[in-house]
Amino acid sequence: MTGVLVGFDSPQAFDHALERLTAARVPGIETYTPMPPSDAPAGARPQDSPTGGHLLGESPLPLAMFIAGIVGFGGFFWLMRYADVAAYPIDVGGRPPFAWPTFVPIAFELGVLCAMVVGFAGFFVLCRMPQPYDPVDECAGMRRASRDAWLVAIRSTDPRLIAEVRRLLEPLAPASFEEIPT
Amino acid sequence: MAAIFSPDANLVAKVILLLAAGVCVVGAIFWWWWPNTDYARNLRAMVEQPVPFSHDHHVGGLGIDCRFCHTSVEVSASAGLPPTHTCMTCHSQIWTRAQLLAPVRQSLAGNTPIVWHQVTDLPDYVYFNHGIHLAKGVGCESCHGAVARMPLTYKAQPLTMEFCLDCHRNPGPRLRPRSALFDTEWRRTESTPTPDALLALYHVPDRNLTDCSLCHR
Amino acid sequence: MSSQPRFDDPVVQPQLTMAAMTDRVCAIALRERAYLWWWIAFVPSLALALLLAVSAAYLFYAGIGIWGVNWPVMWGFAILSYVWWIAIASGGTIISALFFLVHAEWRDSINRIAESMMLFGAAAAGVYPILHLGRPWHFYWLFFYPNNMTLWAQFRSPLLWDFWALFTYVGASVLFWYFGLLPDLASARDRAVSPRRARIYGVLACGFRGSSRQWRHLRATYAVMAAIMTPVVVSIHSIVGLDFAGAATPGWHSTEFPPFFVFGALLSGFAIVLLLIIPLRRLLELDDMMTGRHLEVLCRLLLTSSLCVAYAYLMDAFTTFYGGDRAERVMFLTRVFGDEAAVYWGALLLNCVLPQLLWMRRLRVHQPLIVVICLGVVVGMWLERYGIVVYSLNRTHLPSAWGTYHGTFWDWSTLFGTVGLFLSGILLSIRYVPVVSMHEMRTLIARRAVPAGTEAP
Amino acid sequence: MNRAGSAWWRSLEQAADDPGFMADACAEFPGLARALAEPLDRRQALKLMAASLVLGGLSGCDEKFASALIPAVRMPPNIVPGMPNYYATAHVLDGYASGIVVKQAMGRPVKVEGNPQHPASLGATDVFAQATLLDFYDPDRAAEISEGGLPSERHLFSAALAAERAAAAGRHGAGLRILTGTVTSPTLTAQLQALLRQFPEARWIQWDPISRDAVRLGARLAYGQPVDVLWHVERADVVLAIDSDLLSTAPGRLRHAREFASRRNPSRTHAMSRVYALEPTPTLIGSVADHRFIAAPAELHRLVSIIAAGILQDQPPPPDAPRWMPALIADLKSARGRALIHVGADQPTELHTLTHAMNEALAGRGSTFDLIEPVAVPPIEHANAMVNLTSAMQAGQVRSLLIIDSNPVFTAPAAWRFGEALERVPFSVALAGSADETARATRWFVPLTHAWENWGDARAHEGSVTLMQPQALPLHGGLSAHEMLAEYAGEPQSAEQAVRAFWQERFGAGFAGAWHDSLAAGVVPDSASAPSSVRLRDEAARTALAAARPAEGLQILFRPDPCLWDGRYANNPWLQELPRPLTKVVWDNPLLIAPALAQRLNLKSGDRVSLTVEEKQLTAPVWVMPGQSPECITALLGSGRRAGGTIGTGQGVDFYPLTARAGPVSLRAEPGRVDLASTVHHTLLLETPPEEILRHGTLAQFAANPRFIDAGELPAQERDEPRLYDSAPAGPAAWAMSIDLNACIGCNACVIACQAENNIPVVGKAQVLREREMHWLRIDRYLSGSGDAPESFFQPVMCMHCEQAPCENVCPVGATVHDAEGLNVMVYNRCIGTRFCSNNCPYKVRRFNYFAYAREQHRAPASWNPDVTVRARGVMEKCTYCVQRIAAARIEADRGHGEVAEPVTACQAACPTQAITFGNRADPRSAVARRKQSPLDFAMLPTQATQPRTTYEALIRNPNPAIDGSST
Repeated sequence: MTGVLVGFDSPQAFDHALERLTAARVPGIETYTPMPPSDAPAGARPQDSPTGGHLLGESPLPLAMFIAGIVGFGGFFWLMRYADVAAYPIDVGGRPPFAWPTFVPIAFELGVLCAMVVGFAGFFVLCRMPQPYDPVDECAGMRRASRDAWLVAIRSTDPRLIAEVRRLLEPLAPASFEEIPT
Repeated sequence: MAAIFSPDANLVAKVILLLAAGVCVVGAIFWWWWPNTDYARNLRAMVEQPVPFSHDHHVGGLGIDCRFCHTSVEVSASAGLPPTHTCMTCHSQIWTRAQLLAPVRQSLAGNTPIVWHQVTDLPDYVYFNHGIHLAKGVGCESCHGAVARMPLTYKAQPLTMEFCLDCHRNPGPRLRPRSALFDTEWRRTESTPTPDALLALYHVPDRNLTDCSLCHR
Repeated sequence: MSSQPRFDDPVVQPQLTMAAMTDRVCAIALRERAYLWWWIAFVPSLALALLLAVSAAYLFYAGIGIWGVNWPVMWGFAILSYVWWIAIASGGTIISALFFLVHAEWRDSINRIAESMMLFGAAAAGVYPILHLGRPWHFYWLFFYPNNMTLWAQFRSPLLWDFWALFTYVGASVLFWYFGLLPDLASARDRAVSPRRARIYGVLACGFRGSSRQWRHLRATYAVMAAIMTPVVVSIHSIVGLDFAGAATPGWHSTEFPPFFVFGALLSGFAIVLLLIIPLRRLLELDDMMTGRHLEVLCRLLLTSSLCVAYAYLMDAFTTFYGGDRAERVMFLTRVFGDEAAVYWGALLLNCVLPQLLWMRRLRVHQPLIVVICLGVVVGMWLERYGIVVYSLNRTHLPSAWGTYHGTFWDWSTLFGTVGLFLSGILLSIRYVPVVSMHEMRTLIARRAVPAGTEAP
Repeated sequence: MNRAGSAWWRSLEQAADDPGFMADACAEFPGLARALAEPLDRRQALKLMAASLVLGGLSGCDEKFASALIPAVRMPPNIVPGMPNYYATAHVLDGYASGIVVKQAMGRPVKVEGNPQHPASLGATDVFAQATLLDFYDPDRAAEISEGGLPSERHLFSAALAAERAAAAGRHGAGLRILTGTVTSPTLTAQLQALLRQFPEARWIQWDPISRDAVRLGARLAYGQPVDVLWHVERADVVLAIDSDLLSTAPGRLRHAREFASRRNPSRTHAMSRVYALEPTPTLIGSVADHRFIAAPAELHRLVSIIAAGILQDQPPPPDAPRWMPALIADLKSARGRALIHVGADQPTELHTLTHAMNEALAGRGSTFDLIEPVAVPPIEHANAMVNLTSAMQAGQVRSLLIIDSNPVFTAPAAWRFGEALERVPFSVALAGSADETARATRWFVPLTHAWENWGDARAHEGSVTLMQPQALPLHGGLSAHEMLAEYAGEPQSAEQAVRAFWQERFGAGFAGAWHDSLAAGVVPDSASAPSSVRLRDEAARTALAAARPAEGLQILFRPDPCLWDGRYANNPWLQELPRPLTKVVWDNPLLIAPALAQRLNLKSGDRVSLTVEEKQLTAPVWVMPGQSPECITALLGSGRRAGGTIGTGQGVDFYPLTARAGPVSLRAEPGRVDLASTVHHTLLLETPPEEILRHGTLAQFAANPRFIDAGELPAQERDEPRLYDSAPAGPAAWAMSIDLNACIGCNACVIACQAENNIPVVGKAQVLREREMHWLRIDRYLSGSGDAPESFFQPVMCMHCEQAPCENVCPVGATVHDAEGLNVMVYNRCIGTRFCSNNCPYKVRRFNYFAYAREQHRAPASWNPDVTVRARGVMEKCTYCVQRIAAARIEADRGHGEVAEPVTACQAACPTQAITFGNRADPRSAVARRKQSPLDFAMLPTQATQPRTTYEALIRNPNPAIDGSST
């Protein structure tokens, strides 16, 4: 037993559960939801909801993509300048060798491509993907995570903590309460 | 309720991912590196010939001048290969019985040419002119290597476009005094005129030596 | 389910729940056996795609000469069909990316279809640049790579810009499409009954579970990607426009081309999307997610872009006579009144006149009519490109170099081959890929659902 | 070139003396085996190389040679590997020679140039001389003697000939006939006359289908004895060309053209000449004339009589004469001593006689023309002689007929039934280059050696003799005319012996020197015909013109095809695909009809008609020819060969069956069309050529303001316009070209010279129909005014080598870029074939290899120019300013530490009128720099701001102010 997976039918119940757990400083919380929790209808959720907090912090990827884009643009721009000015200057239609305006479109396109690739790859890295297997997969509840179930997992091998969690969440009438096997 | 994948699937997935990346990188490197290998350019590879002619012996040893056989090298685009007749000027007198030279004697007797195998070859869209290079002070060795030390002739330089351009961009250092044009042993000494002096000596024109039209027509 | 779409339909029927929506959409992808209509559509499409393979093979064997291109008209079907496809693909990107940025609710249920359209439109377009070369086996000279000729590509050429724009566009499209697909692949994985399917989707989903971390990064990255895709799609079509505007050929040498081409892209894009969703919403019983509202919106957009195109045509004519270049005038007059003026007027009718019917509200949800108009637009856009590419080259500066042009069998076979490629791709994606972006639909449904009374602990 | 192509190229480079090839060669050609046995001299080796190379071509590209280097066993003298050799000889057409110099690479002829020292060439060539190269390598040339169509042996023929000679000797030669073309060769003449002395009863007949009888007879009638007229066009202020072939087919046309052009550019000549043309069908001189009057044959006779009356008897023109008539007569008279009237060979004898009278009356003798002793030896009446011969043959009086290099079975008018008559000749021999129609009809067929394969001599139009030396030993064996006659005369000797023997006695003591000098110079010093002082007969002035026949109704004119001549060049792909100067039609010879006639019969170009002359009827396609007289139609002879080789056979329509018939002509539209391939894809009839393309004006305008072309709304050149990029290439030389539109007569010499020099492939009719012709240099022809009587403009167009080249910016791989000397270079091996460059070329001078045209041509590899890449499939190509010649000149100069010597482009070298000037613009002393200073200098499409290195000189016409318009 490496923890418990608690499922709820409504985002509201799910929010209450999180509030209680965070209030009780329960460690090792992870959630599995059918949609970005932050996009869930605010409903009765108080504004100081922890849902907006440690679980849904900011992602560094946008910044990474931006930097990648700039670097890509600059890099290819430089490469073209090197090719036309340093590597082999050739008279093309009487134009100056450093015809920078004509370098812009390609530099832009390739910069953009760099940004896309970094964003895509970065996502996989940050999320440790691909990760086909996770202990929670053993729980039947997980199958509904991608459908309509709002799940909270508490990873812990400490029976007392588990008992505590059970005590905290029982009142919210969870749709499922499973132990996560090893 | 069992999971779809077993725990070690994670490892497998990541390994496959890494392998794929590795293959791409290695492939790219190979694709770039392979054409630059001596093997791909058959550099320094002895070429089998109907008659095992040794430049080492004839040039290095006997000191025969390049132009004795390659007669048109100074005036024409092509250096010219010696007709059988040229070989026989000597070999009708010496080594007249040598088994090695049988093909030469047959060639003359039967009036059938000797078919040599090409060693240094340029693509056919490259119009190289031996005459002008010699006229401007580029020695044989610059492209053909130390022929005088070759028992069997081999290709000594890559002769890629890059190779040609290196010199065409900065000819000075590759030029040599007239006396040394056909000397494949010659090395630059402090007594050698400076590159600029040689450029002036040979009246190397101020035209753009990297024009496409110089070699491609 | 309200079968007859009405313009005041909600963007999603209220009674639709997350669970029902997810199950139904997954069910489509997870069907053991495909629909009959699917086979009926797929077999001919695949046949056409094979025709493309044959045409390409023969082209490589025999040379560009098998096409109708000749001395004055050195570009023909290949280039104009390429432009046509790029336009179609671009329309998909606009819907999926631009309208994501502006939080258009109606976009959520059709963006997957729009993206597939983008993907396979780009694929169909991507075939041409290589086929079009006289010596295709040397295409890699366009890349950046160190070589022992110390030669690089020639970066002043709009054609090179175009190559890299297409390269970026295809690459970015694939990433964008797959990225937005991840959560739905996860849904499919979890809904799959047969372990085989489950494993396949499992591999594709790469272990997406909807954990908070995954959602956080996915959401942030997807937004940026959308923000990138929008300028990219504008750029690629502008650059395609520059292929022509960059040349000093009468009829091409015009600064209006980049926007002109983007307008065209929008028009054909919206047309194809409509052509896809109108049958699909019926065949896949998705008419409670793709409602009259969607038709209404798309038709308005179609109308708008049609007006933009009309404006471009107007400017085309105006600048011709305002500029006062003789060759330009001759070319234009031949295009408008010459032997094959039908091409010009056909394009005008199909792209600008016919869509005006959509001013009428009732007609904007009248599906048969919409289909007719959209088919007209698709043909019209092709005719427009034909006029631009062929007639400009037919009537250049020197009367002695005026020529004629006719497509050969192989021109047509290649064109229809790419159509086959496009359709097969679309059909395969309908068959195996969740046809609606479920996670976005779930968000939409959740947002629209009246919050249930929350019981305090 | 791609790899395969290169392997192929190398194979022909190095296959030179390959033993394998030799073996094949011997198997293929017994002649070679013999040659191998004979002692080696220079030409021997050449022959071997050439032969093996031809085979190399036939056996295609073979990888086994890709890495083989094959030196000679003995290097022939005078050959430096990689360096060209030049040998002078002459190109002979219908007997008259024009000097040429053959360029050889490793002993293989690869290009023909004109011989500047030859009076009939002055360094220029015509299309036929250029195209001879392909004839020389023609795979269809015969190799074997045959009897009755079956292969035979040389000794068998000799035996048969000996027997025949014996028989003939018994009859004093009665029944022996020898048929040749026009003969000017002193040696051959001597041999023939010797033969006629030996056999007094024998007869010698000369026959050329392109008849000049009227010219010779006309002169004889006028002067009482045979004389030739030597025209001095450059001395004529006023020229009246009556259906004239002065520039197109007349002997000495190249010289005429040069002299003509020397008086046409007002910015150079002291006084511009004025040219009137009076003709029923468009001719070259008519197209460049200042006034062109169209008149059907009958009308033409009437008009000429009026002019004659005006000049000879000072009669004013009758009231029904055209308005321009008085002015014309006045102009001619006022130019007394500087006027020249020339009549074409197709006009009747009396017209020629009358013209001689007029020329004498205008005091042209000694100024605009001279009389010389006839160059061609009698007998000179071709038609009559031929008719007599045929009737004699019919009557069975002809026992043996020797036909030397003539093809009467094809060219003799069908009305004469020569073919049938030939069957009644027991012993007939045809000495011909290939198994043509005649060779198939005679009993014996003996292959004739090519003019480049044997010794000979021939005279130019003004009599100068050229000694023709062989360029190689015969590829296929065979006999020359000299050898054949010598053998018939009973003392066999080689052509060389015959020619040497003849000139031995001619040169006398100083033989060795004179012989060598003549060979080197290509002309025998002062061998020109002696001037004749004979006076004009008084009757000449009173000559009455016979009415043209048929008097009324449609009339038909027969003209040699501008490219195929009488049909002898039908198997030459270059000439077949050479756009005819006035129609731009290739691979066909449609019937030329006037727009009015076409309208009446509701015909379009390409429609089929059935044409009936007397009872003879055949169907042919028509071509609507602006400027043609509606009362007559023009048929081009030479096409429709029945045995013309792989290329010539069945190509086009054979009009010989209709010749020599005087009956009524009728034309009827037939159903169906023929796809006629023309390199002009739209009828270009403009109100006037657009100013930005072609500038033109009148002498009056020029006199008022020499820079009048700058006065228009467009600048003639963007010389001083501000530009976005101002970077002119900064090399030691600035190559540039100037083309004088006043000099261009549209003769096509440049086009085919370019094709020969630059390895430009022939694509065939089907590809031309798909608008894929490959000529780098095209001659645009614009017509302005009415279709009935248009004004005509020629404009040669090739790559302009723009300094701001639009093509370069759009190439994604930099396959077309600039070099420091301003050449817009096309790097074939870098081209990937996006074809964007062509789209962006305002001048549309780029051509694309849609298929592997060069490879598919199956052309003898030896005939390609080794200095120019043979382009592969999928590659763009265009005019390079003959960069290979520039490179050669550059290397030569660099070796000599000198400045770059002026190279000469192929088109420039061939041009008879020196319309094309090429050179270093940066050098103020260069010809091109001076021409660019001309006030007439203009650039095509100046508003494109391309800064072309090729510019033109505006076309100036010199119309008679007293005549309004140029219509009849």
